[in-house]
Amino acid sequence: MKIKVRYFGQIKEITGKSDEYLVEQFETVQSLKSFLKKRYPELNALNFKIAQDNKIDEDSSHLHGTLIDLLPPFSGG
Amino acid sequence: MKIKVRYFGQIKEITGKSDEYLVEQFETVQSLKSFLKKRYPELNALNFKIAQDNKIDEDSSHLHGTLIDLLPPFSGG
Amino acid sequence: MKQKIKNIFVEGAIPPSKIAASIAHHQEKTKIGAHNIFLGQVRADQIEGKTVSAIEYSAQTEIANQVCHEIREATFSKYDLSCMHIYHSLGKVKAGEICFFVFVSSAHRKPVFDSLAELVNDIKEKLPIFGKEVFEDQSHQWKVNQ
Amino acid sequence: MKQKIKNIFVEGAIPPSKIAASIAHHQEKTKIGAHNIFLGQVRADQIEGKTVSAIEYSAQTEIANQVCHEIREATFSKYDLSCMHIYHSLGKVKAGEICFFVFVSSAHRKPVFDSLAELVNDIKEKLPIFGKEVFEDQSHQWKVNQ
Repeated sequence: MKIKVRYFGQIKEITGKSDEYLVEQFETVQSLKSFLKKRYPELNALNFKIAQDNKIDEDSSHLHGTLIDLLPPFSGG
Repeated sequence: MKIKVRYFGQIKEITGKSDEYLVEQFETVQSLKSFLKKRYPELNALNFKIAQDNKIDEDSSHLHGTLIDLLPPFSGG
Repeated sequence: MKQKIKNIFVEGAIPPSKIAASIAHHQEKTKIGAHNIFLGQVRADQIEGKTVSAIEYSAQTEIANQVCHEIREATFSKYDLSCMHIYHSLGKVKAGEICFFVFVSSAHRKPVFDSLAELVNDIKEKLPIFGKEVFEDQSHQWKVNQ
Repeated sequence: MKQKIKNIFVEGAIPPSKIAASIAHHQEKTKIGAHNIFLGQVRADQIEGKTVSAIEYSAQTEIANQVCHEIREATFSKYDLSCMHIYHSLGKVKAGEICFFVFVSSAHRKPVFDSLAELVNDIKEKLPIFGKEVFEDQSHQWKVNQ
């Protein structure tokens, strides 16, 4: 299963792209996070959340989504 | 000492005038209030405050002002 | 420096355009991060089958402006505010129109939230302003604040 | 009836005229007695000798609108409000301009005061919106909410 990963705000700046496709398999949100932190080491310095199919999810959740968003700290308002 | 008494809002409606002059002498705010309640019995049904020379004063205060205002319940906003 | 006592009263309803102009006026004050505005609007209350069509406001303006000045100074001492603007209508304000406008600004949101409700409550409680509720049939009653 | 999910986002700064139009729009709602408005304004903060000239906002708009919808529904359940309007900028908003507009109305003042601060805090905390503070020399940093 191919997943589309989108990068927002500061994370888009760190990865240098707004999205990419991954073909690797991940058990949990946490394992995808670890994978991406290895690929983009600057992510280690940042707290970020992951959304699956437009729902923000816990790190411990099973990874089931095909659209994954990386969301840096919220700073609206 | 002649004092000018001004009537506001609902009190102006009760007295039928916006102001009048009194020549009687009053010891305290309370004694002026009692005098006016006798003259205008409808004032008995109303809580009102008195200001002397543009300062709201306690009933127990000495009556010293020459400009007296009768202020019905406040209802701004 | 002692602040001059401001006149909070305006004749008739406060138009939305005046509120917009007041907001726009703050765009040069670039230390401000948060504005909080309270607006009082005249309600068409139904009382014993009759509907309020307008409120006619009168006031002992000299005392009202003086007391408002004291409230303003106390609020500036207590909260970290950049700006504060207060306006109240005199005369006739129709149902649906704005009769009361309180506007506070600060660098951050906490002081504006903390101060605005207190300011509005104080003004309603302490200023000698009198509202006469006029019904559609031109009869009236005197407004009582809850 | 299930409410439709509204889009809170507008491109660029929120002009004072839009706020005035929104206020004016409520003058036909004559059961309303109290409005409370929060406005977020971009500050020209000084950071290490550089001055913020604008904030560029981006967002995961689908999640932001969904979460805002849930906050809106929860607030309507909790407080006796007549109306609620929420707008947030996307893209560039210059220092001194308005980027965030939250507007609640009710028959009386207590519900508007109680709900507005909570609503603003929830939106800032829970909506995936990202602010990039651009300095006058075109360098930038990512905004962090306090």
